[in-house]
Order: sequence, then C-alpha cells, then structure tokens
Amino acid sequence: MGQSLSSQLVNLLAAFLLLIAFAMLSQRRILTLIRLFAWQGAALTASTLIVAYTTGQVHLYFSAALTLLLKVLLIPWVLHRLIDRLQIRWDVETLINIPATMLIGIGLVIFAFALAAPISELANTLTRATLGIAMASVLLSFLMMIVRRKAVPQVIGFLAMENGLFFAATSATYGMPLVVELGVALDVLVGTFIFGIFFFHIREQFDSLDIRHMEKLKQD
Amino acid sequence: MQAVSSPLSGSLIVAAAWVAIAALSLAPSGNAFFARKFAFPLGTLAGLALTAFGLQAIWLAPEQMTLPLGLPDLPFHLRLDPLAGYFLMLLGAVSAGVSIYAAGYFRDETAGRLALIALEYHLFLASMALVILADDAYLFMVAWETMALSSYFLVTTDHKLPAIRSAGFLYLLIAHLGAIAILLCFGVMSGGRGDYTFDALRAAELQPRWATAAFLLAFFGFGAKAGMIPLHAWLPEAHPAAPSPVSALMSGIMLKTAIYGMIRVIYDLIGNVRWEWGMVVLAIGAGTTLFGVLYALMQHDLKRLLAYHSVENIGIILLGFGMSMVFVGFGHPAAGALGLIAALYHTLNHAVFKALLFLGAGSILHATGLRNLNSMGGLIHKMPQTAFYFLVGALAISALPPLNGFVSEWLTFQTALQAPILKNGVVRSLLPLFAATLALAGALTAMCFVKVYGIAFLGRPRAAPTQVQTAQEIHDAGLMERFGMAWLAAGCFVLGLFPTSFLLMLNRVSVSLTRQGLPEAALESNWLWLVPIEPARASYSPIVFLIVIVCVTLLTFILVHRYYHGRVRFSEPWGCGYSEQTARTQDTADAFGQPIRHIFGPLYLMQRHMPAADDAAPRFSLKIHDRHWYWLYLPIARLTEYVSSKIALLQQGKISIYLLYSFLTLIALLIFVR
Amino acid sequence: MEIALVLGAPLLGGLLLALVGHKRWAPELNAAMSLVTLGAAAMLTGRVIADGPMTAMEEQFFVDPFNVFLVALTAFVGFTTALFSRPYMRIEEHHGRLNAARLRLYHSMYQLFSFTMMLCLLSNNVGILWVALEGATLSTVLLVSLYRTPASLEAAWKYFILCSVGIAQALFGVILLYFAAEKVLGAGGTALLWTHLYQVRGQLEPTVLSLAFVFLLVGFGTKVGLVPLHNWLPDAHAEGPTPVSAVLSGLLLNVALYAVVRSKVLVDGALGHNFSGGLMMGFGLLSVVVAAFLLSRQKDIKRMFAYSSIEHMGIMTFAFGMGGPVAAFAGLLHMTVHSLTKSAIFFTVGHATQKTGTQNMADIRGLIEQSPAIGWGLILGSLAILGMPPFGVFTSEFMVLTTAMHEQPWATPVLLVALGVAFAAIFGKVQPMVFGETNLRRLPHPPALVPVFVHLAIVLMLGLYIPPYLVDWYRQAAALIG
Amino acid sequence: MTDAPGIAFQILQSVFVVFAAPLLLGWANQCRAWLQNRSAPSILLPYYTLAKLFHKDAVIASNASPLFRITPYVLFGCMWLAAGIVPVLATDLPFAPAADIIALVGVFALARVFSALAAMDIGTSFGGLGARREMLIGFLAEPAMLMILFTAAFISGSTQLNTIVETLARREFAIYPSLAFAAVAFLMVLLAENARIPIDNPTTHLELTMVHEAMILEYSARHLALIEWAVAIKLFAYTTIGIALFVPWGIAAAGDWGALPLAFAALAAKLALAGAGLAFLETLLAKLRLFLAPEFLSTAFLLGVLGMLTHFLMQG
Repeated sequence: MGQSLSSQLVNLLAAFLLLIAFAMLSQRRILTLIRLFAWQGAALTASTLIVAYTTGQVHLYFSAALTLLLKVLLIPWVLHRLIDRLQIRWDVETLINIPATMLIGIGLVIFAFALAAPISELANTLTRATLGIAMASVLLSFLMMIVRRKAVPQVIGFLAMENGLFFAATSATYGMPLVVELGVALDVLVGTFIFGIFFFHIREQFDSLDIRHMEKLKQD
Repeated sequence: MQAVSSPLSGSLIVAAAWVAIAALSLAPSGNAFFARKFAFPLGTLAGLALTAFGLQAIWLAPEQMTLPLGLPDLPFHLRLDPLAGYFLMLLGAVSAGVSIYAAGYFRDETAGRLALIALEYHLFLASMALVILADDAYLFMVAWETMALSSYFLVTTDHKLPAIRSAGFLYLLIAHLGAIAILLCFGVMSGGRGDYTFDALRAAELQPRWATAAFLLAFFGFGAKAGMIPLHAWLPEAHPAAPSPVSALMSGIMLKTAIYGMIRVIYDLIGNVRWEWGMVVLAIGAGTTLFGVLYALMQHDLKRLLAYHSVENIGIILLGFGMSMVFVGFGHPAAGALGLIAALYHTLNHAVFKALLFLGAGSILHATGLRNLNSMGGLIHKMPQTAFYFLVGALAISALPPLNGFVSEWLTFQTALQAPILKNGVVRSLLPLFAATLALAGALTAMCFVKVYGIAFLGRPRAAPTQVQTAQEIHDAGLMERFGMAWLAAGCFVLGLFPTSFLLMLNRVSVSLTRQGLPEAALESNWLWLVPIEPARASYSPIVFLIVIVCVTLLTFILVHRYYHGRVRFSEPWGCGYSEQTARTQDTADAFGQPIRHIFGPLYLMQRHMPAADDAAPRFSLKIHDRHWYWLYLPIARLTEYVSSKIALLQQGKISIYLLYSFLTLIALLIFVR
Repeated sequence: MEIALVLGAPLLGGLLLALVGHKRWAPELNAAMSLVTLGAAAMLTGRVIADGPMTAMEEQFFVDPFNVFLVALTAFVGFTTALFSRPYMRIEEHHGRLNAARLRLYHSMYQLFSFTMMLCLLSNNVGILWVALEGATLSTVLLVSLYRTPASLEAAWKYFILCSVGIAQALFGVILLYFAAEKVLGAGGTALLWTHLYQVRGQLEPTVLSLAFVFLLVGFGTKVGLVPLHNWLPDAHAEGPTPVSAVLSGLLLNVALYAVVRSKVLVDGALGHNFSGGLMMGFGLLSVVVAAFLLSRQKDIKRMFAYSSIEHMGIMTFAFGMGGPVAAFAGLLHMTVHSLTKSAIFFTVGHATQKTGTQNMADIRGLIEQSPAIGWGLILGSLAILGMPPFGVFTSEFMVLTTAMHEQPWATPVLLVALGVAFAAIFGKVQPMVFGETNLRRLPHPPALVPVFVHLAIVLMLGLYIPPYLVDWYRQAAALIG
Repeated sequence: MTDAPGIAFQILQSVFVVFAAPLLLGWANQCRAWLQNRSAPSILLPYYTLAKLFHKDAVIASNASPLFRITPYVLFGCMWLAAGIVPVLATDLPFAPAADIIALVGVFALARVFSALAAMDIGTSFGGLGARREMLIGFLAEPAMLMILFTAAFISGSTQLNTIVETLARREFAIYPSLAFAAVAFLMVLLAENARIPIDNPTTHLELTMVHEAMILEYSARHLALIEWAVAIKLFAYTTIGIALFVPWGIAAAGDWGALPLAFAALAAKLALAGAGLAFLETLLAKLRLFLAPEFLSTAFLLGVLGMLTHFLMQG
C-alpha cells in the first residue's frame, strides 16, 4: 500500500468519521445511536490499522486492537445491556431542533477546518488534513452533549468525543506513547463503568434518565 | 540594659510584653487567675513605660530597626520618630488609665470571658503600638488589621445580643474596606517600583495626579477608621457595644491611630501637600463635626452619645489638620505647623477626656445597669467621685477653660485667624467659616454635656425602682476604677494647664515632619504663657486663669461668709410653688434635644409617635435615623445585591447550559488565538 | 525510592481498604496510610531540597522544588483530613447517613484519590498527568454521590460530565503538544516528558502551542474551577461528604492549577511573550469577581466556601498569569495557605453541620457558645480566608496585589472591590453562625479539631514569619515557573 | 507687664467693675421706667436688693448637691475674671494676656454651663426647662459672638483685646464697614446673652417665656444675691467689650494715672448712653417667641460673617 493510497484511505475514513458524527447529531433513536458509535469505533480502528501498517509503528497495532476491543465491542455491548436493563428505548429528545443543530454543526466544521489549516501545513504525516476533521468531530460531539436531554446520549456524546481525540492522536501524530494510550483507555473503561453505575443510581432516585430532573442545584 | 535604653527597643519590648500578657491570659488556670489578678495591672505598667519611651523619643533623632519577621523581601521595619513617639505616649498614657480601670471593672467576669477579654484587650494594645512603630507597608497593614480584628472580638464580647452582632459586622466590614483603600494607597505611592518600605515611599516623587489619588485613598481609608462622615456609620454602633474600658480604648486611642496614619501618609510619605487636599479635609471635617454633635444631642443612650461625640471630635481634629494642609499648600509652613499642632493636641486631649467619659459611663453601667439617660438621675448622690471625674471630662470636652479641650480648640481658632496671610480670596474667607462651625460645635457640645450631666448625675432618679437595681445597690466605682478615672482626669488638668510644654513637644514633631515649626517668638515665651505666634497676637495662660478664678471665687466665698452669716435651711424644692413635682416632671434626654430637633429638623430622619388627646396611657416615642443609611449604605448594598442577582442568573442548574458555557469559552478562545 | 513509596502507599492503601474498608479500624488504617505517604513525602522533600531536581524510572517521574512542594502539601493535608474524617465518618455512620459498604468505598477511594494526585504531580509525562487527573475525577465522583441523595447524585453527575468533557479538551491539547514536540524531539517516549519539553521549549511551533494552550487551559481550567467553567464545583463541594470537600478544595484544585502552570511555562517559552499569562489573568480576574458576587447569595455553608475556593483559585491563576518571581512566589504561598485554611474551614464546617443537622446557614447559630473550638475555628478560619492579617492568606494577597499594582495597575481596583464584596458576604454569613444563642446537639464522637488549629497556626505563622528554608524552597519553585 | 502700677490698675479696675456693675443695671431700669412712662425706681435699687438678699437665710432644697451650692460662687468668679480682663479703664493690664477674646467667650460659656447644671440639680420641671433654653440661646449666640470678635481680630491682627483696643483707639479715624456689621450683630448678641428683651424678659416669671429666671428659681438669699450680682457684672462686661471694640476712644494705658480721670469720664458717658440705649431698645421691641430666637441669633451670626467677609473684600 503506497503512501498516497493509504493517505487517501485515511482521508476517506476521516470523512466517514465526520459523517457519523453528523449522523449522531441528528439521530433520534438511542439504539441507532449506539450502533453509530460502534461504527465510529470501527472506522477509528481501520484508520489506526492503516496508519500502523503504513508507518510500521508497532504500538499502533496495539492501539488499534484496544480500540476495537473497547469501542467497537465492549462499550457498545455494555450500553446495549444497560438500556436493556433500564428499558430505555424511547426516542431521543433534543433541546434545539435537529435542522438548527445541523446548521450549527456545519458552522463548527468550517471553523475547525479554518483553525486546523495552518497547523496542517506543518504536519509531515501522511494524513495532514485529518487534524481538522478530528477537531471538527470533537466539537460536534461536544455540541451533541449540549443539545441532548437524556443521560445516555450525553454519555455517548462523550465517548464519541473520545473517539475524535483518538483519531487526532493517531492521524496527526502516529499515536501517543503506548503507556499514555493504555492509561487513556483505562480511564475510558472505568469511566464507562462509572457511567453505568450512575445510570442505575439516577434511575433509582428519579425514575428516569432525563437530566431535566437534575436541575435542582442552582442559584436563586 | 542597652536594649531598654533605646526608646525604640523599649517600645518594642512593651508591645511584646502586651502580647505576652495576652498569651498568658489564655493559660488555663483556676478561674483565670492570671487574667483576673495580674493581666491588667501589668498592662498598666507597660503602658506607663511606653509613655516614658514615647516622651523620650520625641526629643531624639528618628531611630530605625529591622526585625527578621514578615515577608522575605520585606522584613518588618520599625521606626520611631517624634510623631510616632508622640502617639506612643498617647497610647501609653491613656491605656494606663484604662487598664487600671479595667483591672477593677472586669473583676467579676466569668473565667472564660475574662481570659478572652484579657487576651483580646492586650493584643489590641500591642497592635496599636505596632501600627505606630511600623515603617513598612506590610507590617503596617498587619498591625492595622490585627487591631481591627482584636477590637472586633472585643466589641462582640456580648455577642448574644443581635444589635451587638450587627454592630460588630458593620465595624469590621467598614474597617476592612478602609484597609483595602489604604493598601491601594500604598500601591499608588510606591508608583510601580515595588518597594514598600516607608523610606522608599517617602523618597518617591509622585506626579500630582497620582499624589492626589494617593491622598484621596489615604483619606478614605483612614477616615473610615476615624469615623468621619459618611463612613462613620459603624462608630455609634460599635463603640457602645463594647465593654466600657474597650469603648474607651477604641474612642480614645484607636481612632487616633487613624489620625496618626493620615498624618504619617499625607505629610510624611506623600509629601508636597496641596491646598486643595486641605479644602477637602476641611469640608469633610466641618461636616463631621456638625453631624457628630447634632446626632449626639439626639441620643439618650449614654455610650452612643459619647460615640457620636467621638465623631464630632474627629471632625475637629480634621479641621485643624485641614487648615494646616491649606497653609502648607500655599507655602506658609509656620501657620501650617500651628494647625498641625492644634490637630495633634486635640488628638491627645480627646483621647484623655473621651476615655475618661467612657470610663465614667462604664461605672454608671456597672452600678445601675443603665445606659439609657432617660432612666437615670441623681447619681451624684450615690457616686460622688465618679460624678466629679465625669464633670471634669464633661467640662473638658465642652471646651471650657481652663481644661484641656479648650486649649486645642483655641489653637485651632488661632490657626484659622491666620487666614489673612493667604492670597487666595475664597480660601481666605472660608477658613474663618470653618472656624465658625467649630464654635458652633463647641457650644452644642456644651449643651449636650449639660444634658448628660444634668440628667444622669443631677436631678432625681427617673426610673421606677423595678427598672434599676434597688437604690442601696448603687455604689460608687471601686478603687481601681476610681484610680483610672483620676489618672485621666488629672490628664485633663495637666494638658489644660501646662500646654506650653506640650506645645514644645509638638513643635518638635512638626519640625520633624515638615521641617518647619512655630516662629521663634512663640517658643521663647515661658511656661506660663501659651503663645502660638507672638505675644501681641494672642496668648493664653491657663494657670493664671485658674489661679485668678479660684482666688476670686474663694475670695467671694470668704467675704460672703465673713461679712454675712452662713445660715442654711433645707426644705422641699420650691418649683414655683407647684405641688405636683415628681421625678417624671423633669426633663428627659429626648426633651432636652427638642429645640435642636426643631431647628435642625431637616437633618434628621425622625420617627415620632405622639400620644393622642384621649390616650389612656400616653407614651411619646422617638427614633432618629441616620440619613446616610438611606442615600449611601443601603443603595450600595442594593447595588451589590442587584449585580449578584444578575450574575446568579448564570447558574441555572442546567447541565446543557453549563456545557454550553465551556463550549462557548473554547470557541471564543480559539477565535481569539486565531 | 521515596517516589515509589509516595505513590505506592496510597495505592496499596486503596487496594487494602477496598477489601477491609468497612471494618471498625478502617479509619485508623486510612490515617496510617496517609501518614506513611506524608513520611515518604517528607523524605522526598528533604532529598530534593538537598540534592536538587531528580528523575526516576527512565525519566517517567521527576521531582523539582515546584512539584515536591505540592507533594508535601498534598500529603500533609491528606493526612490531616484523614485524621478529621475518622470521627467525622463515624458520626455520619452513627447518624445513619452511611453504611459499612459505603464506608469501604469511601476509604478506598480516598486513598486512590491521593494516589492519582500524587501521580499527577510526580509524573514527568504529560499524558500520564492527564490520565491521573482524569483518574482523580473518577475516584472522587463516587465520593460526591456517596450519600445517594437526589442532590448528591445530581452534583456528582454534573461533576462527572463537566469535568470529563473539560478534561477531554485537555487531551486534545496534549495531543497538539505532542504534535509540536514530536517535530523537535522525535516520536516516542521523550516527546511528552516535561523535562525534555522544557529544554526545547524555545523551538516548539508557536501556532500549535498557542492552540494547545487554549485546549489545555479550558481542560485543566475546568478542574481548577475557573469561571465560566466552574459550574460543577459548588455542587460537588456542597453535596459530597465534608472530608471530600476539604480535599477537593484544598488539593485537587491545586493539582489542576499545577497542570495549567506547567503548560504555561512551556507555552511562554515557545511564544516568547506572555500570551498565556494574559489568558490566565483574564480568567483569574473573572473568577474572582464572579465568585465574590455570588458569595452573598449562598444559603448552603459548604457551597459558599466552594465559591470562596473559586475566588481564591482565581487569585492564584491571576498571580501565576502575571508571572515574575514575586507573583509566582505569592501564587505558591497562596496555594499553601489556601489549602491549609480552606481545609481547616471545611473541618469545622463539617462538625458544625453535624451538630445542627443542616448545611443551611440560616439554621446554624451560636456555635461558639456550645462548642467554642468549632466556633473559634470557623470564625478565625473565615477571617483568615478573607485575607485578614495576621494570617498568611493576607501575606500572599498582599504580594499579589502589590505586584499587580505595578504590573497590571488596571486589575488592582477590580481585585480589591471583589475582595471587599467577598468579605462582606462571607463574614456576614459566618458571624451569625458563630455568635448568638444556640441549641445544638452533642456529637456521638468527640470531633477532631486538632487539625483545624494546627492548620490555622501554620497559616498564622506564615503571616508573620516565613522560615528561610521555606522561602528558599518557594524561590526555587518560583524560578522554575518564572 | 507685671509692674506695680499695672497691678494697681488691675486691682482698681476689678474692684471698680464689681461695684459699678449694679449701677449700670439700675440706670438701665430707671431709663426704661421713664421711657415706659412709669415712675422710676432708684438707680441704687440693685444695691438694696443685693443687701437684702445677703441678709436673708438661705433655703436650699434638701436634695441639692454640692454643685448647686458652689455654682453661685463660680458664676461670680467667672464674671469677675471677665471684668478683670476687658480693658474697661485702661489697656495693658497685667492679667489681660491670660485670656484673649476667645478665652473670654470661654469664660462666659463656663459660667453658662455651671448655671445650667445647677438649674437641673434640684430636679424640678422649671430647672430643666430653663437650662435647656439657656443652652439653646448659648449655642446660637456663641458662634455669632466669635464671628464678631474675629472681625475685630482680623482688623487688628490679634485676638488680644488689648491689642485690638490699642489698634482701634490709637489709629486715625476711619470707617470700617465691617465693624458696622459687627456692631449690629454684637448688639443682638448682647441682648440675647444678657437675658434681655426680645429674647428673654428679666422681669417675668411666666413659665412659657422665662429662661434665665427659670434656672435660678431654687436659689435664695446670698446665693441668689451672688447670681444677680454676677448677672449685673456680665451686662457690664458685655457693654464694656462693646465699647472696647467699637468706641474705644479715651481709654488710658495701665499705669498712666494722668489719663485716668479722662478715661473715667469717657467710660461714664459711654455707659450712660449704652444703658439708655438698652432701655430704649427694650421698650421698642417685643419679646419674641422662643422659637424665633434662633432666627434672631442666626441673623446676628450672619451679620458677623458678613462683617468678616466685608473686611476681606475691602482689604482686597
């Protein structure tokens, strides 16, 4: 696989990643959301693998494996189990209507690209344009967290943001040192479990995972 | 002994001794043994020693010292110059009287309270000494705020009363705001060089704009502590709230540290005084003077009344100080020196007589449990000695010759009469007007103390026996208390009768500050005659005055008794022949102020309840509110409240909104970076 | 060696207590482990002060005066808080707010939290620092919701979401930093090590670093509690158990600020001008002002002191942003005195709320009457935190303000107004709680008040006298920060 | 300053003033009676009254304090001191430097405070009422008086009455508009301070109007005599202050025995005029309501200020 081909592939995957981020932003159904999240993980794994293969960085294979394990398999599975146990299948409600969100999202993408452009010039990696996409998907996930009203989509948004970050790490820098990646992965894993615990606690206390119930602590 | 021989180290040892007494007072022992038996007498001795060191320092060259404490770049600097020496003397002498009084006054406190009082009391004294000794901004601020803090805890000794709590709060708040202004003032003075020793501040040449800013900040900051309007609000609340010896310390000494600070900063550190500053000081001083006395006349709580008089006297000090600044600003340092001397002399005088009056009020409170004048009466029969000392204080504060209050007011008048040497026509004609406010205030003070003395000590007891401890229980002050009062009363006489020696001291202070003192003619006159400028222009001899008046009075007495008989019959009061003369027909404190309320009506915010014609139980009640609350304090409080209510809208509890804040912050910063 | 002990003791403690944390003697074990940490930290400090900075384990850990200072502080406050939490948690159990299982969670997480903070401070690797900071969030989030009340769940949820999102931004910053460093240091391990980054900071790409700093500031700043990223902080402080509030305020915020300051040093080196300082001063000032005005609106005592923490973090951020040896010195000193004072306040607040059974300030009255030690501790602590001399908080504020007067004259009046407003607010609330009439209940266990007065005594001493070796140490640290 | 003739002059003047003072009062009363078409009492009536009072037994309320009993002596002493300071017959008296005009005002204030305190001592309703009214008038009159004195002090550059009188008496005749204002103000203050119409009426004992009399209701016999005498000296002292400030011509220097007869003659003439003028004014004016007193006195104060400002304006 030549440099250009792999860089085209990575770019393609990057575009895919961004597309999924948009899809998540507009998605109303929670199950689909989880599925999209898994797909995003898959794209991330693929791109990591490509970069690893092209550059011959061994630790990136580990990284890819970790991503696959964690973000494609384990976390979606946990989330599935959770919503099964908690019986939440209803449609996702948003605070702002979806077209408006999409418009803002597009604005964010443009902004991220503009921001990343001068930095991308500096990159000597094969995937220079991807930094902008990574940043855009981080921001889109952020936006998603803002507009969602339920706890579970918020968490998915957070995890998607983590995906964007991972993508930035692999595509822009050929991955962080392994020990860091492991640490980050551990944090994500523990975080997910704690989220899970929380869902139960919240559910127990409020009979719902709607975060509107959690607006009691405020200034008056 | 080498260490003690230097006034600076001596003063420092005194301060350390006070701290040590404070620490020992806390030592757990049966019934606070140390605090009860030794703390206050030892504190008195320390005070006397400090008086001696202060007096000594007035005549010596400035002395400096650095302690290995404080900030790494700014260790504690100490300096004792004549100005500091003068104030140390004030602190030592007045506190000696108050401490010995306190030794008796606090005798019957419970152990816990006594230990705390002794701790805070002596820390308070030590911090005041350090304020005066400080020679860098950091030590000054530390001592200054420690002073505020220790006195705050003293004020809130009886914290179970809500009024005392709110008084304490207000006190510490305004003190702290003042301290913030002072800190900012030091910052302005340092002019960005970052050296905060007073030596460096003294050396700094400020642009006029910045010098004016520094002056305003200092004036605000110290004025808040001194209790000038409109920052006085805490004073009439806090001073009465404290136990009486503490009130005496606060009114007598603590307010004076503010005057000290003002003089130190404006004359010594900023330098190059401008006459416009003087006009500001004069305007505020005149307002403070009149406000203080007019509100004092409205009070029926004795300690509150005295507190308002402290406001007034601060105004008088400011008048002298302001005139001094005007003269110095216009380039008449000799006249300026006279004003400064007048202000400083009044500072000492007020310290002495106000402490005396507060102690007297404390004795009344102890004996009768009363602070309300409307319930007092006839105490001169039960506590004749206290009555005598209080009379001395009352005459002194009313600026009556030959006591001390008169001398300093006289000097202030003399300063005002220097006005013709000024070139500026407006200022020249304004100065005597400021003197007129002083005259008015003096006369009103006399009225007020006729009221106080006449109602508290003279006449017949007003309160029903149930309100007071039964008549037998009312006793004169104890030995220690009387000793303290006698010391201060003697001070009133000494300061009133021998002003010339103090004039020389103050001249030295003035020379050390402004390099200019009184004219030669003034200094050459002998101890008998107080001559501020030259004998032909003005002179006053309290000794001759006293001797003549005593001789004449005695002569009259002897002549009358020699040539006529001394027969006396006693009977019921005549009272124009009216038969129904009960104690309730006497004037009350409120009634006494009635003409003033009538004349100065618009000044007061009155809440009056008049009995109707057919009231079965007619009651008259009157509440006077301070207008400053309504145009200054409450609006500021409301503004703060409003701003914070708007800021609180940021926090609505919605996590999405919070995330949005983070998001927007991020975006905004990213745009900013681009 | 000492490093291993400093890190190992709390980690081991966390694991042990996960097993036995519900036993009767668990609080003592907790305190003992903290004591071991403290001892190790003291040894480490002694060594660093004597021998200068050092690294360990293939440069993965390093110690210099700056972080060893925080290590010592963290270990000390961690230990005193463990002492305080001994009776405190027992009383909570006695009052039926907690059960044995939760206590086990608490003790275990307390140690793990210490571990993450120590890791964060000692790690030479920016990435590990990030991981540890995220770990600190994860270990405390369950502590915040320990009582499982609706309010505590809500607080913990907000804490978790806001901090995780915030810290994710920091990760992006780290990636950008790595991206820039990689060009100079080459891919691999060394490009994320502070020591190496510090050496080559002049060669790093300025555009990337300024971008990285924005992400790092927003990320770590969320944990510092900078306005407007602070919204999790009051909730988390108010709803968690008081020892947790004490360590959050006293330690975690410091650690987060430590991360910000480290980043600033790099970015300043790369940019050659005070870009990051400007941002920090802006955030610091905003935090001070907003927090000061919000103080007066608080009804919950812990919440109020949480805002006070925001205010003080603002002051420190401002000081570090201003830069220069004096301001940095002041910032470090302020970290110290704030940690000590604020944790002391939380100790007294904890017992006060236990006595009254409420955190509502309107219902707490007359502490000084019933339990003089708590009352005095609270009012002296409050006055100290408000910057009243002779307490040490004033010392550092004095240095910050006087430096600001010639570095940033415009900011000084703003700071002073905010300090005045804060004074009125806090003091106005504390005084009625301390003074006045009272009817409080007795506590089933004697409260631990020695830590309160030890802290206050140290703060008082720092207000009057800073020992030369401490000055020396701070100066070395300040020189590193610049 | 303290030479023998000076001291002789001082003693002479002091004794003279004390014994001449009731005469002025008698003269004024006589004039007033004439003006009001009444048959006049003897000019010596005040002396008879004093003699009568001194011979009576004193009656004192049983709850009187020592303050009550020493007050008459203090009052008398104060007034005597004042009379010794004012240059009545001669300037350069040896006691004069002991007190300048400000101290003089202080002496009057001291006397006022003592009389007010004594009034409140017995605890009758009238005493308090009188004291309150007296202090009210006092606080209004005192600043006005100071303003007047300041005007004179500015002209002569001194607050020593001596110097003022010498400056004014020895100078070439000139019209000082400022002094004109001051003179009118002084007259008003004099009326108020000496409890004359329109502020007070020395002959009334109506509770609605009396001020000074209300304060001394409880006094009798020798105490009352001393007070009445002191009142007479006060009037005399005020009149002579007025003379010294506004028409000082003819005064002798201390020790100058030759100038003394002329000084006596000039003083007698001036006092006779002043007494007659006082009686004339009291006949012409009606007693003011008590609450118009502040208006009256603030007018005096303003005139004093105006005089002072005029001085500064004219002087340029």
